Amino acid sequence: MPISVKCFASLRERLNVDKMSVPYESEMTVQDVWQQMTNQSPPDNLLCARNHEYVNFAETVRDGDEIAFFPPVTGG
Amino acid sequence: MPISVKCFASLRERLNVDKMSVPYESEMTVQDVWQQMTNQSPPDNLLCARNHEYVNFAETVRDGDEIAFFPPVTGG
Amino acid sequence: MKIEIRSEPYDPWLEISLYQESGGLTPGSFGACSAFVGTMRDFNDGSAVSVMELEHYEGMTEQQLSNLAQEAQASYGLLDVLILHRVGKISPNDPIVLVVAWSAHRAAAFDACRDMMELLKSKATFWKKETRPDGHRWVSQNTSG
Amino acid sequence: MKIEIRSEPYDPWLEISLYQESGGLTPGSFGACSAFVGTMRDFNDGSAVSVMELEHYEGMTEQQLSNLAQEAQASYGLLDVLILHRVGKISPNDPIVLVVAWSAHRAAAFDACRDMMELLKSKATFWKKETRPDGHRWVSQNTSG
Repeated sequence: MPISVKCFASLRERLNVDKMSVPYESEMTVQDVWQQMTNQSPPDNLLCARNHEYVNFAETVRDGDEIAFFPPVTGG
Repeated sequence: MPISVKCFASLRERLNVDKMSVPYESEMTVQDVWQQMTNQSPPDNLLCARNHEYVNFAETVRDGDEIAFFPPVTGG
Repeated sequence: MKIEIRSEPYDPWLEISLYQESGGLTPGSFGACSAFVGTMRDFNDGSAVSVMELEHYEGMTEQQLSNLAQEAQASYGLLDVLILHRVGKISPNDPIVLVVAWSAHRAAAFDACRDMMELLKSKATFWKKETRPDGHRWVSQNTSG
Repeated sequence: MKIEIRSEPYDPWLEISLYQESGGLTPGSFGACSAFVGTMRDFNDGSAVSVMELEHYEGMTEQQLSNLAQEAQASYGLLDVLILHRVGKISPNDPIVLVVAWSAHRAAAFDACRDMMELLKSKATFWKKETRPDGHRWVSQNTSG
């Protein structure tokens, strides 16, 4: 199964990506997912979640995970 | 004018005094007012107000003042 | 600003709604509202309580509430304040006290609402008398917050 | 406990009333209720704001709110918690967030309500986009409380 990637808010608009799939590779990290998607290093302030939990970019992903990228949150 | 004295809550019930008048004497303190009214020293925890402001027992009273005695407050 | 002592039951949430709609607060001006409601429980200090009488010092108490609201409004830059306090015969589940602070940002509203409640509990001249299965009892003191 | 994300306007005070009457909270059990309402202002960071869009991460956000409510309930011994959060297109003066904590005594209600709000502001996956006279702007970050 591929990795399912979601982007939110200003990032969604800037990349023009709401959701997309990235092929799973073994030993892949969240940062690898980002780089495969954008060909860039993660910008400052970029946040990420794996299966609805905040994680670091060094976190390993698993086949079928949902990875999300987003700017600082501004709710409430 | 006499001093007008009010008592509240458990103190009102114990002394059986809601309000009463105490004759004004020059240089009288709040403690003097209490002692004239009860012939006793003020108990621990007794609070007092002069004209709707908290004061100490050593506070001097003036002719026509309203003095109140009451136990610790328990509102809210 | 509204400060009131009531001898009849009231719905604190309806009171906030009505006050907000009454026009004193400019719509769009406030970003934060912190409200506290103190309600009569049917149990206190290890005993059932069936009814409570709340006494106050007419004149002094109103002045105290008004002063503490004005001081909070000035020191926290509040947009508005609402305080209601019940007196008389009170049943379990009846709201007793309502303290509300409106401000542009949340820290001021939270801080001011809590400060006003602590001042009210420690200084305002109200006294509670509980009716318990073994008789009446004046509550001896408020616990600190 | 009730946690809800709403795409329609709501009256926070009416929501509290309805929730209290809905039967989850035992009448007479709670002595304290602390409520916070965050409302959309018509002015932010020096500019008028005419409308706001609130986006969230469906699935993750609900889980976060539910987790933070459950953690607050456990650590403060709360009797109940209500959290509502608005999403979608929002107008000035519309309530955005409502956080309510019920407890036996006031310290727990105050502490928990504020803690939940700070966690929500700093962690929950919501994003605001403002419409200003000079165009749209994503709010870059929340100020700390």
